[in-house]
Amino acid sequence: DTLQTVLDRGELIVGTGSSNPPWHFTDNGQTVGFDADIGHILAQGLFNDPSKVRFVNQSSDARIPNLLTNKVDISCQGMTVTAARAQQVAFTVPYYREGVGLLMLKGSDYADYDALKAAGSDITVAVLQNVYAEEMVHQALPEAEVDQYESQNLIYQALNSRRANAVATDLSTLKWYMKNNAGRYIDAGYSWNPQSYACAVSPDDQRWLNFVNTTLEEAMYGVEFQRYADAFEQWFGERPPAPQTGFPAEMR
Amino acid sequence: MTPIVEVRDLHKRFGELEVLKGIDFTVAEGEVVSIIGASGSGKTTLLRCLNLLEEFHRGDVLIGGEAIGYHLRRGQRVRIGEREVARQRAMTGMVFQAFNLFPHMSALDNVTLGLTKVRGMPRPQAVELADHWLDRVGMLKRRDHRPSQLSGGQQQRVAIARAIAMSPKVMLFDEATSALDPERVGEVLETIRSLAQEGMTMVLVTHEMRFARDVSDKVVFMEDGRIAEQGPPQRLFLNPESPRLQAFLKTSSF
Amino acid sequence: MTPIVEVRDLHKRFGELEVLKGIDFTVAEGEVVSIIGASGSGKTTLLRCLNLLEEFHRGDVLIGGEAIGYHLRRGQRVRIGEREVARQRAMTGMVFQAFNLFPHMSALDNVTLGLTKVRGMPRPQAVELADHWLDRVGMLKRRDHRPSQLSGGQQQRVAIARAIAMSPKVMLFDEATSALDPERVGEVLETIRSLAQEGMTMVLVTHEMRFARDVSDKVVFMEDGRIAEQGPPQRLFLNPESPRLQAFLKTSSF
Amino acid sequence: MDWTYFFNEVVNNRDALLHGTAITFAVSLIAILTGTVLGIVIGIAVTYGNKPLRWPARLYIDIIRGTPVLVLVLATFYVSAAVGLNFNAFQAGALALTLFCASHVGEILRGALQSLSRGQIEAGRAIGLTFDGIFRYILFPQALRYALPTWITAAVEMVKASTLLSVIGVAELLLTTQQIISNNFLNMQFYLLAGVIYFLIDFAIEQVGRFIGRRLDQPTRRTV
Amino acid sequence: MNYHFNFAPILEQWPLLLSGIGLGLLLALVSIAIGSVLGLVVAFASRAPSRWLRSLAFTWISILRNLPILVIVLFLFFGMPQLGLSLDKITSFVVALSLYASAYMAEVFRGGLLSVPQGLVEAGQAIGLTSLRIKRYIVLPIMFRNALPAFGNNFISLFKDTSLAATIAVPELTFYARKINSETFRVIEVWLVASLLYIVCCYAITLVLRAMEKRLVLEKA
Ligand SMILES: Nc1ncnc2c1ncn2[C@@H]1O[C@H](COP(=O)(O)OP(=O)(O)OP(=O)(O)O)[C@@H](O)[C@H]1O
Ligand SMILES: Nc1ncnc2c1ncn2[C@@H]1O[C@H](COP(=O)(O)OP(=O)(O)OP(=O)(O)O)[C@@H](O)[C@H]1O
Ligand SMILES: [Mg+2]
Ligand SMILES: [Mg+2]
Repeated sequence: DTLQTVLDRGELIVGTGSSNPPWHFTDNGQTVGFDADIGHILAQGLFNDPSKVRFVNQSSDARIPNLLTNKVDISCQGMTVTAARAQQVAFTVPYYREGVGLLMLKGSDYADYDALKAAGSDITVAVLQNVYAEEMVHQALPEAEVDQYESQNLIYQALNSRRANAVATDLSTLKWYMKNNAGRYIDAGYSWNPQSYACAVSPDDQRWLNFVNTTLEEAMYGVEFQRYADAFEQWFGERPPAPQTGFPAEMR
Repeated sequence: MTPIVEVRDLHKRFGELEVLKGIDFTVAEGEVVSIIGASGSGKTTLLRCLNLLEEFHRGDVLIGGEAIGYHLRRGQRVRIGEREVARQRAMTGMVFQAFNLFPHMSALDNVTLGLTKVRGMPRPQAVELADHWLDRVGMLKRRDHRPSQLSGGQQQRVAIARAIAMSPKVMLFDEATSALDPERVGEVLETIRSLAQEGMTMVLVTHEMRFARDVSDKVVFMEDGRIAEQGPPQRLFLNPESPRLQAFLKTSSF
Repeated sequence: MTPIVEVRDLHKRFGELEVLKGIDFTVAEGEVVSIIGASGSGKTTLLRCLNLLEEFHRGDVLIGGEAIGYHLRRGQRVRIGEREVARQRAMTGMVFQAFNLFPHMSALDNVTLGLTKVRGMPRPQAVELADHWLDRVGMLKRRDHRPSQLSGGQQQRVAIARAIAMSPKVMLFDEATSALDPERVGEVLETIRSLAQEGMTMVLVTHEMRFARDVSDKVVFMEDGRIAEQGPPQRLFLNPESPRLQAFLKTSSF
Repeated sequence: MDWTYFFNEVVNNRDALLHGTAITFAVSLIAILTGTVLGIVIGIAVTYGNKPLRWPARLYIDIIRGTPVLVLVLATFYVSAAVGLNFNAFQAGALALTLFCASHVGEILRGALQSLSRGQIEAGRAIGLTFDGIFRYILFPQALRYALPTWITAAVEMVKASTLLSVIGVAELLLTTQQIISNNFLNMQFYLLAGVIYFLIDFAIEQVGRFIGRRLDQPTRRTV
Repeated sequence: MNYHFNFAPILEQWPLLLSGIGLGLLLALVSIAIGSVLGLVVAFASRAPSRWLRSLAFTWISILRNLPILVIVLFLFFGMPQLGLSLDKITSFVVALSLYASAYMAEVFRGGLLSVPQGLVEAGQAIGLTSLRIKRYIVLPIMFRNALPAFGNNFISLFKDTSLAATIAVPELTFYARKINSETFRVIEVWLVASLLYIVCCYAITLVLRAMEKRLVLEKA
């Protein structure tokens, strides 16, 4: 019974990574990021003290094994929910909906997504090298030139040196960049390729899963919204839509 | 008869070192002059001055009556321009100790290069002339060989053809045989001898005393940048006047 | 007196080419033997067999009574191991035409290397011995010079000291003077001569006929891989029997 | 151009730049040292080895020298993981550069050894040295002298090649520069700065090589 | 290791691999052509009578030889637009490689020039050729022939350096190798095939150059 074990221990053990801002990265020796804040929200729910959490650094392919061997109580590490994975672990409710967006330089020749699309093959989009990269960009901008680079770094250099008119990248990364370079970039205002990020716990522990789900839902739609929204704003540079009173809209 | 080569009070200095200290001599048309002397006495330098491969700083060199290398402008000696130098060089034909054939060209092309590029001769005519001279030096059969495919003696004969094909007024030979294997020396000397017999004007720097004696009309003995003695070979070799020449002849092999 | 060197029916082949076709000769203690013969007759190859720088495929070479290069195992000739070969090589001292001094070492170190690394002598003792031999060949004053700072003749004298310092039973010289400038030949020959006079056993391959005549106790004339004639120098040089030797001596300079 | 901003950024990022330079030094040094040791073995095998030794060594040299360093770096990084070797980027990169350096050194040593005259080997034999002794006392010390200037050029090559590790995420000087650029967008200035630093390092190595090359009295080559 | 090799998914992509090699060769060829012309100018400058020209030439060589080629590539591609010079990726890469090549070619040609004996120049003078013609008919042809082996080595180096074009999204062999790698995850096979293709190409280039050398290089007389 994980919930009892955690309560007895007086500390929550969260598995996460260390090198992927804004999700989880190290700053002055502390693990920080949106994933880390989800851990703090859970600790608040467990002990009424958000600091009672310990982060275990794990590589992304250790996410599932560490759960199954009880090395961690929960993995919160930007994990995309897929049916195949759900057969091995239990996913919590999603706490973020990831997608792909287009980042542009402020004051560039094209105002927004529609302008990019209208420009047809005149524009170049920089993207991280990947098999599906070209196809993925063409879903949004069917005629654009696609330049594939080897690292995140080079993509942004391409944009900044105006080698590319836009960068196609994860929404979260896009927002993080915009937040950290206020006034430099704009979002073209179009996103596609949705996928859900959720924490995962060991299967067969319904009570623990229920607890985590409840805590997360109340953070997103209920009493703890303030905490969730602050974290969201800190890492993504904007506030999530506030829950409305009356009918619980998420049930719609 | 005006001389083909006339050297007057020629001085040449390398930096501090004065190598030619006032040379006077003439070569008449059809004459063969040998220059002998100890190593370092200035023979090569003198020959190179005649061909303008070295500048000289005092005196005159006249080839066919024309002063070479310099002209007077407002009483000053002025070095002439490059095209003029090139033209004047072609008045003499030079044969080097190290052959200096162009290694990337056949024997034939070595000879035609000057004819087509300097004389401006059309190629068929140049080839005809080159063939004539290659035949004369006995190298016609090897006209399409590269220098690397020829023996030293054969290379030197091609080099002679290359020089003489330009119809120079005078041929200059700088120890043309001393880089050769002993058994190759004869063929080159033979070639030179036959040119001499046909009346070609020549100046030879040589260490082959016997050859110098047999072939020359005049022998010039140089000693430390000066001409110590000159005259017909019979007199010079049999009755050398200066003790220096006597000593020199004693150490030379015949 | 048992001979220092005994060669019996020595055959040596390079691929198809048989270079030594059955050589028999002996060198007694203190004897000086010169090997003469035309170029390509096999002199160098014979000498190199004595030093095991070449393998031979038939016959025996005994140095100080010990068969070198091979031993018999179950009636089969078997090449001996590397350490054994090295030990046997040190029984003879070889002086090469091209000196082959180690260019990165001083004259002294060239001599001490074998003493310390092969003989296992402590360095002070090796230096003392090396100095002794360098002095003997007149090179003590240059002991700290590199080969590149020495003339050819000086290098060869160091090479002689290097070989003899190992106290070989016999010294082998392969045209020790033919890579030298004419004016340097004398100093090396003088060194060899004085070693001969002190009773060193030596085998010399040489083209210096006069020297061979003066210094040798026995002269061996080789012709096409065989010994055509051998005997005391007076007889060989004054009354050659074979027409081949007569012809050879005629073309050689004394 | 706003140079004050640039200088401020240089000062702000000095620790990162120093760290990157240190990584560049470290990885180059590892590659040069271990690569040299390995390369010496390979060079000896190629020059004096018997067939079963010579062939693999020759093949090694030809294969590594026929492959672009970038491909070598990428291949080492990905393949080492695929065969279950748990190298991080730094280790994989250092390994790739080491392999590269070894092939260079092997080839350099072969050239140097082969330029030594056979006569010296024979002279060594004649005084009774075994091959071991001949190599230790005669061949190797001379080969070192010949090879030293080229070896130092190879060291410069290693420093230059270390930039390729940026591609697999080793935070050496170039990647550090790129990271800084991604924050301040001073592409030109910071690439220029990186270029200057690389130039200074390489130029210094080159000058040291020149100096040593002049100091060493080169043994005269003989072809007898 | 019981790894099951499967080359099919990689070899299926042969048109990509081939086009990658083709582009690499083309980049190398164009770069060495431009680099040679520049290098020749620098080589002559390095032997010019003017002291100023000479030190300019040596500075040029020294700077370019001591810079990592990747830094030059990135500087030109990402840095130069800041100065308003925005060449497209292929042009920009060719410029980088040509500059780099020019330093090496300058050294090659310098060596080649030094290897032309002064006696040949004098022989040309003696038959009355002007200095321009001596350069054209004697010095340059001999220099080129002497420089050919070093030229070949440089060409192979440059061909290998074209792999760096992948970093600025130029689709040559390394670029496609990475792409196929991320698609098939046949890591070992991908890199084996890529290396092999490079090695084979280098070897083929060597053979062609050897054949040329055999015809052109001058044996010692
Ligand atoms: N380019 C030069 N620079 C300086 N000194 C030179 C140069 N060429 C020749 N000399 C010097 O000029 C002197 C005469 O040299 P030259 O070559 O004319 O002599 P030579 O009589 O031809 O001798 P040899 O018989 O040895 O060929 C010598 O002392 C030589 O060292
Ligand atoms: N390593 C070798 N491989 C093949 N043939 C060789 C080798 N060494 C020598 N020969 C041949 O063996 C023959 C004898 O050579 P050797 O050097 O013993 O002659 P030599 O009498 O010393 O001649 P020289 O007076 O020219 O030195 C020659 O025909 C030579 O070409
Ligand atoms: Mg002379
Ligand atoms: Mg011999």
